[in-house]
Amino acid sequence: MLLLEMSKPGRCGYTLPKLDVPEVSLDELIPRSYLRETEPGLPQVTEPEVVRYFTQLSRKNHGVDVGFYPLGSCTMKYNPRVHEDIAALPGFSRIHPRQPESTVQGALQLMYELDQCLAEIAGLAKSSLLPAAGAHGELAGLLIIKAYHKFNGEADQRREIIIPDSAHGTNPASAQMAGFTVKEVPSDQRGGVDVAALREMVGPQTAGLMLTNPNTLGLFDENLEEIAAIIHDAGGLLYYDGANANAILGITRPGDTGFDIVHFNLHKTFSTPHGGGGPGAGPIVVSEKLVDFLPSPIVEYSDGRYHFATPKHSIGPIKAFYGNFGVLVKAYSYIRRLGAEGLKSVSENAVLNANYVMNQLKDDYYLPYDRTCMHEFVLSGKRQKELGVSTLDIAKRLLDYGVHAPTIYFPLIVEEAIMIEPTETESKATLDVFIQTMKTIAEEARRNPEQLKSAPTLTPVKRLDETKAARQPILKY
Amino acid sequence: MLLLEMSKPGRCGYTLPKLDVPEVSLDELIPRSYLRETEPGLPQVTEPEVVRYFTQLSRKNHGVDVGFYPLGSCTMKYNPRVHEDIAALPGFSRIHPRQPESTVQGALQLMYELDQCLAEIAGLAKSSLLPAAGAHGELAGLLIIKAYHKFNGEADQRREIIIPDSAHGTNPASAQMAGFTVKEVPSDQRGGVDVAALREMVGPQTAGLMLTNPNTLGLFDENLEEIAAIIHDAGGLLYYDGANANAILGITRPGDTGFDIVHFNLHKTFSTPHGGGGPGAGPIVVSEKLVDFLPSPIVEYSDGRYHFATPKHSIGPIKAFYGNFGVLVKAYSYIRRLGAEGLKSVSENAVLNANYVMNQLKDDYYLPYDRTCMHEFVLSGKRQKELGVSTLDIAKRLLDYGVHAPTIYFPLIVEEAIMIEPTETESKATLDVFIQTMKTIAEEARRNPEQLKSAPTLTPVKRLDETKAARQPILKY
Amino acid sequence: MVPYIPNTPEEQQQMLQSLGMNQIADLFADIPEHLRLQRPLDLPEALTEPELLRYMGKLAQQNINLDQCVSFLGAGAYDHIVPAVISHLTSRGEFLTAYTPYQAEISQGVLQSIFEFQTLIANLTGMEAANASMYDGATALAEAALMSCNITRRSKVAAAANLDPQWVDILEVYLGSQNIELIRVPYGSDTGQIALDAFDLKTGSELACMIVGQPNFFGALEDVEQIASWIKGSGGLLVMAVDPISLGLLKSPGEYGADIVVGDAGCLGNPISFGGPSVGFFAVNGTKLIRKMPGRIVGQTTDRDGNVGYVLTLQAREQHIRREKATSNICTNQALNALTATIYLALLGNEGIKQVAYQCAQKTAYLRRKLVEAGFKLRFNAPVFKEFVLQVDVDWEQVNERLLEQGYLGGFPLKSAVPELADCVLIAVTEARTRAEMDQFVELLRGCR
Amino acid sequence: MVPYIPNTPEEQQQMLQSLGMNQIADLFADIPEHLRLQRPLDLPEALTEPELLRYMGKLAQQNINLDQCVSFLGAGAYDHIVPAVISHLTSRGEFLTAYTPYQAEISQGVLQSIFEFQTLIANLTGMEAANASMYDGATALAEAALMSCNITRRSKVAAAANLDPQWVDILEVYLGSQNIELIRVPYGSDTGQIALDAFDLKTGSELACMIVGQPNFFGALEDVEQIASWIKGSGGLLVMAVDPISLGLLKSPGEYGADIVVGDAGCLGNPISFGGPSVGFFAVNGTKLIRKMPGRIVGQTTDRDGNVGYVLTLQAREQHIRREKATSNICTNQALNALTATIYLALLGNEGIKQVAYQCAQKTAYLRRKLVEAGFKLRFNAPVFKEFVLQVDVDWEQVNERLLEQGYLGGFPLKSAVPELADCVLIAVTEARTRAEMDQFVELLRGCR
Ligand SMILES: Cc1ncc(COP(=O)(O)O)c(C=O)c1O
Ligand SMILES: Cc1ncc(COP(=O)(O)O)c(C=O)c1O
Repeated sequence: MLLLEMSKPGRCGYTLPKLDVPEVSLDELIPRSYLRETEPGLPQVTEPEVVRYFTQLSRKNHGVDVGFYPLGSCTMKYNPRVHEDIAALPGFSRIHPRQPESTVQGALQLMYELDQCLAEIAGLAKSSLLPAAGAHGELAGLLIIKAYHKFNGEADQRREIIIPDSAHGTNPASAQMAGFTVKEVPSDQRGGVDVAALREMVGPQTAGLMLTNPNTLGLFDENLEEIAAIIHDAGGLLYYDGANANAILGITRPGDTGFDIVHFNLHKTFSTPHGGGGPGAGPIVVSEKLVDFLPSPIVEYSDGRYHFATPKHSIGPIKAFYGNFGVLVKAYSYIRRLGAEGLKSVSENAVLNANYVMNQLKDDYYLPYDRTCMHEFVLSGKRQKELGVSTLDIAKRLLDYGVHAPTIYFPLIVEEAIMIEPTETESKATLDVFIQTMKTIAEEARRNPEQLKSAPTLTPVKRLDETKAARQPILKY
Repeated sequence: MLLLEMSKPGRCGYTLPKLDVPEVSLDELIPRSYLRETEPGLPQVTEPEVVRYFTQLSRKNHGVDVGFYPLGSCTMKYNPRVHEDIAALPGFSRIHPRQPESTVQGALQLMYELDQCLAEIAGLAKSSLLPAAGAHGELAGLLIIKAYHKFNGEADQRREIIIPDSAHGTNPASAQMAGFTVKEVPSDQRGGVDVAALREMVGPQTAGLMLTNPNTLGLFDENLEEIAAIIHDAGGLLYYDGANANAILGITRPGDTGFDIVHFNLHKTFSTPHGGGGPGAGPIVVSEKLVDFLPSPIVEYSDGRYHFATPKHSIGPIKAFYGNFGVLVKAYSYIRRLGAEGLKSVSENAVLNANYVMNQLKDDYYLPYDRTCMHEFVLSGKRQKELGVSTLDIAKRLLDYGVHAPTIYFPLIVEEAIMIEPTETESKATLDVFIQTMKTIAEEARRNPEQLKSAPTLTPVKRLDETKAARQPILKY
Repeated sequence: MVPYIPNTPEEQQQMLQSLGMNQIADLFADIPEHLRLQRPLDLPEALTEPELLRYMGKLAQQNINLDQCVSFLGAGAYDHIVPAVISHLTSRGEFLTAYTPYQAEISQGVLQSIFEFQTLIANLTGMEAANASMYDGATALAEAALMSCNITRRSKVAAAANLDPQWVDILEVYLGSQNIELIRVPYGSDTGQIALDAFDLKTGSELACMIVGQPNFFGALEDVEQIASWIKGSGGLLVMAVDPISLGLLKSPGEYGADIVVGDAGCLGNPISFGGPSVGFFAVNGTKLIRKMPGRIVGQTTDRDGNVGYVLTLQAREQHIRREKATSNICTNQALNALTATIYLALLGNEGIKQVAYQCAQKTAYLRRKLVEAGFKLRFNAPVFKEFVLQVDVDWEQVNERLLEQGYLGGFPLKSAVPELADCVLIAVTEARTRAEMDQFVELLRGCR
Repeated sequence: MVPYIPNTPEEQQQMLQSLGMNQIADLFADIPEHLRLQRPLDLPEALTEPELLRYMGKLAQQNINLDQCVSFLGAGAYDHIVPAVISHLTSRGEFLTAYTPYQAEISQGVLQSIFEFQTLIANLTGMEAANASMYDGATALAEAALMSCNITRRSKVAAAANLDPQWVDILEVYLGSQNIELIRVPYGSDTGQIALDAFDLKTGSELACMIVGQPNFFGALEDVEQIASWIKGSGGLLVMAVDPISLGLLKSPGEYGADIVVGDAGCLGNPISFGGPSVGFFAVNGTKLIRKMPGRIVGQTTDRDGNVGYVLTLQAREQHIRREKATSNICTNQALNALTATIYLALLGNEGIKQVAYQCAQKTAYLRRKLVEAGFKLRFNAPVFKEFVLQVDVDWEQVNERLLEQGYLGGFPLKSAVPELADCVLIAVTEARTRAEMDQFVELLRGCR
């Protein structure tokens, strides 16, 4: 049942106060030809119906609050609710972006302090808080790379961005959007960048490298310094996709290894809620030499006042106003609540939890890279595949057990990939149940593969036909 | 899984700021013999676990927000969420009951204005907002009756409270608590008070009558005035159980018929949420002659200030401080949001919805009193009983259809009673689905009684063994 | 447009027609014409949501709230810290908009949470069982006294004279209606503690129970052991009224051998909200008492498949079954506030509740010490938990007015509540107070002398 | 005690042991020693929850918020009324703490609500399909321009010179990276409307699209028909950037024949929140365009039993499948803000959105009239919706300072954003403003001259 199916003419779920100014005939205000002749096509329902409808919808949804959510590459950790209260304070939620700076000093201070914290965590100089998500941060970073080379008169020459084959899809997509040519570097046997191949690829055409570290296999690249040196020697810049920063907080810093730009996904590492697919925030932090290229505006502090400023060679704005400010409030709250020791503990426990689960599962599922992992790891369902059970089936079966499935079929370089990220906010008890469930499913794959293929059966709907959806798209009521 | 089963030593879900005063050895403060030697026995869990635990619990619960809840005698209507925001304003939720009156004038004004609204709705003079629930209001009202007779020197003589056999259990229980003897008056063929029987029962021993109107059959007593006259002529007072006031707002007023005391259930008629069984509020409103007996304190207004006062012959306080203030805020918000026209419309639609459903169901279920009902009506499952299906089975089967069951086996005077109260906030669409479901169940009772007896099967747990629970009570972990 | 009513005029008309009626008024034909109100109710005009928010916001702003000042008020309601997460859980529609869990199979959320409440209250108090909640601490105490009489078949109740006077007033109302006599046991004028030696102990044999507050209204701790052995020796019950926060530190009533324990659990995570809604708790020892408890009780059981589940149980005590023979008239109670307390206790756990209690005790001691150093006089010399009585010969209401100008809510002047302590004030210190606040308070008080 | 981490030291030890490790550091052996940070991060000290609330509360209080003043600020962000119920629904954990609905069977809540968003946006704009949301209106516009080039295989984009300058700046950044040329179409100096007559219309044949704001940055309404027929006649696309609120009153882009419609839906029920998070929408006409849309799209389908359900669809456009050939790099979008907008639109419905738009128009007209009566000059003479430009030769920043002292946030001075309108101010009036506020504003302005 959709809203428009519940609609009855004339109803309304919200009433405005009566118009308190003398009414003028609309014709006098706006010529008729500008006015709508059709109905707006919105549902006509009342507040009780709206509440029940969305409450019922929500009950058909999994969330971190509902159960384990080991979705790899997404860091589905607990989102402290006090941050919601803080972001909802009128002093944050009810301020207008065009207010004079003098009336929003608290907001600017918050942005400034968050910027500094992120810079310290990254081991770099200064942030732009504008990007609305990781991919947006990538775009901003790549535009900075472009602007940097242009500044050095190399814009026409340095047109290639090198990206590992294990990278998240946003990396090549962002590079394309920024106007670069994408060159893919393969992974080696140990799951890291194939250093030899990289060496062959670089040259005066190299604008930079985008590296995710720990990479999407959950592995820390053992040759990080060498990789950095190769790129820098070739005159390229180093972009660090920090989506997986939940593994490295206070452990190691991209800047210390020579990276020039890092983006963080605040909605992952810094625990702002994912909201069903956003809003997030993907601030970037850059090294000293790139500060002048940051998107505008940035926040600066001088003469006892915070103010917005435009960096000297700014690439320009990339988002309206100041980024997803409400998300920044939550991330900053998180950083202040945890402090240095707390953040380090986050990474330690995230990594410990991942290794624990990986180790317990590697007898039952093929583990393509049998190394200590970071905050996540990638199994392969290929053994089960031989039994006629796909990774998709395994994922769907997990849903029957009240667990969100891991990320599947990504990274692309692992056959039948199952990417598991437990996060630090899960208890050993929860991990043990999950391990047991995964073992049970492995057993089911052996004994009763059909059951897996018809999974899920205990969910609000059964397995949905994605092909049909794409073939004859029904995109609205 | 219970909290204590999740507990691990040393964990804590909340941390206080460090103690900021110089610490003194506890021994110097409190002798050791006063101190606890055992652990407090609380669970040791973290915030993420608490959130998931209670989120999961909630998902095992029905509510008005989740679906239709036609629980008779409970008025399970929509609870506007804006009232929650209002009650949570620091100016209401963060005031201390011992603050000087000058610092809580807004709170007192609210109570005063609510008092006046309730008095107007009841057609009486003044309210006490102290009672925490309907039953508490009954007790307060009965104590006033007692005090009134005592004031008139008739305390020893007037010891009987007359209560119809259809009354809610709280009525006799409250009368007993107030130290009265309970006399039960039977109902007549039309579902009202048996006037002849009443006439026989009254006398100088009569302290008063407690009448629910519309009564628990959902019927408006046709002989209301006559009943009132009989009691008044006998020197008794008239207590109106207003739990069913959702039928009469702006339609008729107890005071206008001569009732002396009314209690309202704010958590029913005035839409404050039931909260899983409270908090509610059961203010009473009394006629001019009883104002001096009201519990203390009441709110008065003079010289431009609101202040607490103790009525001259007050029965005393019956609850700490000023009643369930937070609930009062919500009820007052509701009254102000709806206004006179809105409240009348509430009752009209509540009564219309009830009659509509009753009429549609009377072919399938026995309707013992085939009259126009008020906001609710009572069916009997006796036809189904003949097929071996009890009212309990019908109720449990409804749960499988995502509907909360009606109140069952009450009132006691109807065999296999099924008491249905749709409320005005339900749409015809919802009512039609319910009607269809009830018809389906009637059909199932004919065709497949076994299915009903094993219901529910689609709920988080199946039918629970209540007998076992009572026989070997396990009341804690 | 009446809010919250989904049926359109057309639908209303359809429904009326299905009933063979023409107009809404036909539905009310059973009400004699002259009893029908012939005019609209005389109520203030309806407000839209923005107007409502503005109006109620204005009323709220006419109060000074605890975020706007520093409060040393206690005397039955306390400014304890409330973890932010609680309201996010209690506001979930399934908790907020459910009623008493009559249909257990779709009410496991509420039922299991009540079972948790019963468990945690029982554990904290050291008792065998607790019920699902009472209106508040005061009415819980009144019910405890009534139940004591019921159990012992005696009709006198003794209560310490140092109990919260408001609670005693309520107790008197409840007892009065049953012709039960309330006897006051005096307190020592130096200690503030119950002075059994000044009491005719032989009365014990007539007493249904002895009621002890721990801590008492003056914040002082009672030497319960002695009282316990006397009342139990006399065949009466020991009823204790306790501050649940204090049980993070203090000996539990169970350890003292209490028969019934009551108290107000509003301080466990509930907003203070002008004193209500709060929630009372009620815990007992012994099967006999369990079966006589007032109020709702949830029990564990199993479903048809043998899975664990929860139901309302021992309902034969209750009004809807027993009517005038019920153990109490209570029906709707304070479930959501009990849920709040449950979540609070779950979050704090053993370590947290100990910390809160410890900080209360330490901070109270600090302020007490500072006041003494500043030359103020403590009225009593018994050990205290989070409240104490200061004796100074000033007009406390005037002092409070001056404190308020500086953003301080001074303590509760005892003049009207405890006439014999007219020159005294009751000061409460919770973990929420800071050293800086206390230091300034001492300074301000010094200036008010 | 690190918050939010449930494992105890003992459990951590057990887990390490199961890995054959002795210490946490062993987990990080892959990181060369010298790359490991040898000191704690230099961050401010950790705060407990009460301390955090105090600190952040202080920062919040250092801002003047819209509840504390009367605002006539617009220019891309508007103080519309937000129904109270919305946040109670969006804050439910299942919405708040879910991610992109990759596992459809346990994500029907999010999926169906996105399908509703797509439906309501498509209907409101009069288009065939909409996606699941964009970061904001400005980036949605940039993506629309890129998509236009992609569809038409042309590499010039025309944008009205009266668009929000900030949006144009962002557009330039996006287009610049693809070497797409941005051509500005002038506006009439009296009307503020697009002046096609002052533009070389032949350029049309090179244009991927023409971007029209309705209303434009000055609040004025464009005569879109003429523009539409020109750009479509030239083989380019008509891209409209619209205020969704205005569509309760104004002709829908679909009626004008727009190919792509974008806008910012932050104003639909979202808190203004210093401008973000907001949410952009993106709607198109025609199958070809649908299959080239950026961002997430949800489609209806059926499950194994034939029941209706929803899934992410047309994923072949997206980065995780197509990588560098994707239609956009967008991944995480603004789902919760889209949900907010959906609930807002559901609550308001046809009647509500018309009312809001109507009241905006009436109140704007009222203030405009009053200002004219008070002797102020309107800069442009075209019809407006909820915003207009006032021209007065004063220093607007100084005027605003004086207004602020009286609790008023004046309009947005155009000096820096639109240099040619240095003596102008952009004033926005929403349905939230009252007559009294406007009357006083006129008085105050009069005093500032
Ligand atoms: C490794 C990696 N990089 C980039 C991104 C893109 O981030 P966002 O979704 O915030 O745009 C993701 C998101 O899943 C990711 O996992
Ligand atoms: C008719 C009637 N009277 C009294 C009551 C008691 O009200 P409360 O539960 O608020 O104590 C009820 C409650 O269900 C009722 O239905």
